[in-house]
Amino acid sequence: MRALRLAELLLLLLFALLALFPLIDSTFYTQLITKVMIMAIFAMSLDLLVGYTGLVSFGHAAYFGLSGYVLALVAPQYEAVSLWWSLPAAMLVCALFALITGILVLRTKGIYFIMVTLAFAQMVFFVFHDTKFGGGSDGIYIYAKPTLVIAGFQVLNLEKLNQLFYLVLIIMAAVYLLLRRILGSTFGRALLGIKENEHRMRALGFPTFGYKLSSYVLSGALGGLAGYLAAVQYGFVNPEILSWHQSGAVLMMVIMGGMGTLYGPVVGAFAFVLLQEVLSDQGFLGPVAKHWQLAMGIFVILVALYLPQGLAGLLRRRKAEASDGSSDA
Amino acid sequence: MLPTALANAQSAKLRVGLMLPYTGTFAQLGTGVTNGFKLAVAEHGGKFGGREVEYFVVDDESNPGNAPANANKLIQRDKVDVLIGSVHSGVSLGIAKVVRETGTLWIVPVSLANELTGPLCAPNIFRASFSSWQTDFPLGKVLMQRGHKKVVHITWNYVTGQENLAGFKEGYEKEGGKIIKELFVPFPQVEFQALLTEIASIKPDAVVAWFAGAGSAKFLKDYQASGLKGKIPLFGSGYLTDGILDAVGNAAEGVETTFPYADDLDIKKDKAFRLAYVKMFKMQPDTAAMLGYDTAQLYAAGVNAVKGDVANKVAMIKAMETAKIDSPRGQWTMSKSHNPVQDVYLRKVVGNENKVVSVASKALADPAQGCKA
Amino acid sequence: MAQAMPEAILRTESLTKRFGGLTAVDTVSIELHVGEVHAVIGPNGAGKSTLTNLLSGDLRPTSGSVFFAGKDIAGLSSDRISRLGIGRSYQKTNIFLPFSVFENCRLAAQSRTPHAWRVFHGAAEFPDINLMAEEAMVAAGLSQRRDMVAAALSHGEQRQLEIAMCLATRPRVLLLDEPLAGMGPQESQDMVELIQKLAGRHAIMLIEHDMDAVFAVAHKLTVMVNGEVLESGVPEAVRGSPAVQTAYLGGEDFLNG
Amino acid sequence: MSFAFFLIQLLNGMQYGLLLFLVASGLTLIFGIMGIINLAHGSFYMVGAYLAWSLAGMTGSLTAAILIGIPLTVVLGMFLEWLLMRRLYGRDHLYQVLLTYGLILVFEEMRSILWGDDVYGVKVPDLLNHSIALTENLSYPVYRLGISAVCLLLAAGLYFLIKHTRLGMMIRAGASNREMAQSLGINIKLVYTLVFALGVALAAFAGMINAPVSSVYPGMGAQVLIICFVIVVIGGIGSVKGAMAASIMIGMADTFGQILVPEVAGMIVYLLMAVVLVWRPEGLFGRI
Repeated sequence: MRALRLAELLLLLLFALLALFPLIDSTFYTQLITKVMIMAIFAMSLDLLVGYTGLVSFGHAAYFGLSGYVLALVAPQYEAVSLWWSLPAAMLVCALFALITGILVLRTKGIYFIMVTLAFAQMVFFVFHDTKFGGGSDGIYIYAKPTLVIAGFQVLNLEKLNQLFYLVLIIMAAVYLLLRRILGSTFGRALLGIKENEHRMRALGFPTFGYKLSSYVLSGALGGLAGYLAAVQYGFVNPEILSWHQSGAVLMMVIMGGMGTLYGPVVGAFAFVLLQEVLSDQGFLGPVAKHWQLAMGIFVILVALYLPQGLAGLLRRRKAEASDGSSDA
Repeated sequence: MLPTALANAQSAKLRVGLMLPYTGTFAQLGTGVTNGFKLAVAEHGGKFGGREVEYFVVDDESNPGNAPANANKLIQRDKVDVLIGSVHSGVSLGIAKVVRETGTLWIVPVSLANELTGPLCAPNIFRASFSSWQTDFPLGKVLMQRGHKKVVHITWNYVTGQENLAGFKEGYEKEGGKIIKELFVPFPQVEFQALLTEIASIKPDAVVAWFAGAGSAKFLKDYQASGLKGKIPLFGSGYLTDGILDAVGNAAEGVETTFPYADDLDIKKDKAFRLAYVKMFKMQPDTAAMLGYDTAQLYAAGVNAVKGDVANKVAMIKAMETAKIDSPRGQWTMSKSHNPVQDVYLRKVVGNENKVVSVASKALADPAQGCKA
Repeated sequence: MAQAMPEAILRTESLTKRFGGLTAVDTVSIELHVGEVHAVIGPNGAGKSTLTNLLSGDLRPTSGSVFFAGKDIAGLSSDRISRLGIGRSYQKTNIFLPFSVFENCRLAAQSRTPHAWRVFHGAAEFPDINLMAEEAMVAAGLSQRRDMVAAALSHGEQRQLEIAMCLATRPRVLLLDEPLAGMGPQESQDMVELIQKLAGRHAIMLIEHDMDAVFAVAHKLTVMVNGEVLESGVPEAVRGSPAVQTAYLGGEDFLNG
Repeated sequence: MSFAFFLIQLLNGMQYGLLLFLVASGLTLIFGIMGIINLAHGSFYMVGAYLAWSLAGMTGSLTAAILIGIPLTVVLGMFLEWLLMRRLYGRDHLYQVLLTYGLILVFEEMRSILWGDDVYGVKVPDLLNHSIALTENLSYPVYRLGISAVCLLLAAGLYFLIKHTRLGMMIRAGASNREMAQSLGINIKLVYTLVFALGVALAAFAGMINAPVSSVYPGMGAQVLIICFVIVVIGGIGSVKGAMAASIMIGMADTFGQILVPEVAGMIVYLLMAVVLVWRPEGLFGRI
């Protein structure tokens, strides 16, 4: 219990720090943190599957990219599209795609599940890469950012970096709270039970397929939310955001940060992106930075070896020592 | 402009952002461009317009997904005066999105995408290399002169491949040639056997291919191994035989390509460039190095014209537009859409060199379709 | 049969399961009645666990029928069968180790209510579910261990929890697969008492190797060998059956022990 | 398509499939027997190719390069297993994924530092540097047929190793039950070290033997990685037979896909995998 409090306190602190962040007034860092927070949303959506439902998806980029492409394709070239309907539309497309593919992929388990999710994501990738209708392999621009208008009054101007920053920050917090809430519900408990022992859950009378499918669809829709925000941020979508590299990267963020904690993937997203920024920064590290992949690789290996619960495990370990020193068996 | 501000502007270093691939498949090109650029800077005594050149380097990993963020890092954080990048077309399109909004001066050193100096053209966007169209369009005429009236075209199924196909097709059909089959290999796959068999069964007069890097190497070797070499002549745009001749043995021997550069140009500047490059880097320059070198020359022309006062954009751009670049590939000038107007050579692989056969097209300008600037 | 029995709540007819060439359960017909413990015994590999799995829906029968309250339920999925009111425990302890005892029971109880799909209410906010869980925990004698993590329980307590989870789903039929496995004498004694207590309101099928326990609780006894029913009836009669004595016990006298 | 060309395309598909099997075989072992999801498999393939290039350059012979290279990669595999993999056996499989992902980055950068970023070619051994004429303008390189033969031999060898040798028995015991194998006196640690090393060596061997055909270039590992997983999964985890069948299937699908449905050629492999897994969730020859 105490660990949860500590984690929540730290999260609150992080939120407050982030909220103050735009005050340092650096365009680049504001954009960078916006991007990291979008990845954090993406990683949390995957954690719902990996960490809480026991479904390891290697095709999560499909939702991230699909949603971006929906925005790109519905946005008219010379005027802004309304956020009111384009965001729900993008998420709905993702949810539908998750529903249809979910019915198929949830027949499989373990590594087969990993690979069949990859298969569907790759198919989406090739649809956009090999055909002209989303700009092909070069990608497509979104010329004007979506607008949010209430009663004729423009509430949000996403062209302004700070407004986008705060929108993303609020959405990140909202997604965290939403998932916390859901995971604390009977539904969430059932998901955890399924992750622990699906067979037993069925014997107890849970129609586990429906639970898993719901989780899969919700995760897809939230992944789509992240993808939509990413497309809004840079106004550019490219098939690369649908590729297995992207699916792999977000999976690494979740594992590295700590599966099944929700805050872990947030930590993972920050660590993953910021570490690469630092390690590859020649202004900071000089010519050594050219070999940033080596340092990054070694860091990842060390996390895998010595942090059995990911970076979030650092938090937990401290709690174990603080409470009674008993290790988790 | 106040004299003191001018003095300030001129004493500060010139901030050059290099956004290029330093890891992954295109790493070699990123290094080549960087070296070429540095050579040109060194030849100018380390200074353009009296200002010392300072570099800001980002590895773009050839990942278009990160391209806008990487471009922003150089523009917003490092406040570069010019952005140089990149190789991968998708990455360059990502940069284009950003610089069209910020107005930062941008020079494309390698990317082929026609769009960059087509629909996306803008006063602050320049290309020092060439478009897809430029490398392929002249090939049609060459083939017809040789009497190859029916050909098969083969390339990767992605935008650059499709652009090269379209450029070739335009030039070839204009001369009355006919592409009897367009073959596509999924990108970036390098398994060609099925389509080579298909080519053998079609028996065209010639084959035209567009691949690059490892794909080229594999294709040339497979073409030879399947026995097609020597029976059906192979042509392509220059990247087919660029930078991989050492790797393919004699598989490329006799293959002819059109390209704005070659290995044995009888151009003084080229000889000097190659000599200086070997001296500075202890290795032979490649096309990417030449392009990096020209990129720097183009930028120098602009900065020198305003004596280092890069805030004077209008004058600087004007100077770049009117510059006559004395390039290793031969002199070139800028088109209205900011793409080099240059000679395109027909080359033939002899040993491990692309030797000039003739000038396939003199002072060829990209049609810049869709450029409204 | 001395007494006239009411309609059986669970009844199989020629239930058969084949795995490739092996017939694990061969035309088995048995009946379970509320208020009655029906013990199924037999040597290892006799098909007892397969029979349990067929009844619980973990396996699909190759042929034959399973009637629950008059309806054929053969081939239904295990979750459907559970929701109909057939609960099972596992031979190998099969509980959620990281969860507390109460949480294990609460999760089980949750499967019985429509609240299970409510996503915005905390899991602990439903009094009816909590009540069901609490009752099951008390019935299984685990109220002292309410907030303990299941992994920290003793083996016997884990077996009790296994049954508590089963009870929390409020089943009418209990399929208990070797509930005494690996228990010490005292734990066994407690479990036997628990089964006796539960027998009043449930139909119980008990698979067990411990003959003392079997004869202490069983109202009816079925002996299986090689997937087939060798003998079935009241324990005393089965004990005396010469077929059982020779085939199953090899002449040894330990049924009387 | 005339019948002759159809037959040639069949040969192409078969040949490509066998090549894929060669690359995937090491993964089948590590993955099927140790249950390790080894993302670095492609990196080992790359290491093999680069070793072949540099050793062949030094010795002047590909055969010599292979003979020297194989022991080197076995040692590399044993070293990695001892240093890294063995610390993760008891843990969630996803940490193996994380670790091997880290290895990819390390190997990729080491490759760049040690061997540079150029495309290199490896010469086909003179003995096999011939072609067999198939039609008037098409012939088949003997070296490719040689690779196919090696693949078949290797498949047979693997099958024999797993089914009929003591090591194979130990491997199978280890695969099904670590504790039981240990209690039977099988040195499970050693078995795991050996299997991992064997898997690494197989991947590297595939890279070596394929180097003359494919050339040697940065990023070559990433390209084969996914297709290897596809093969192992379609075939069913741990099944050498299945991997063989899947390899041929993929080879055929890719070959005929490019000719018959070029529009969807890129995704045909994935379409095939999705269909197979939806139809048989455990792969073609997966354990029940």
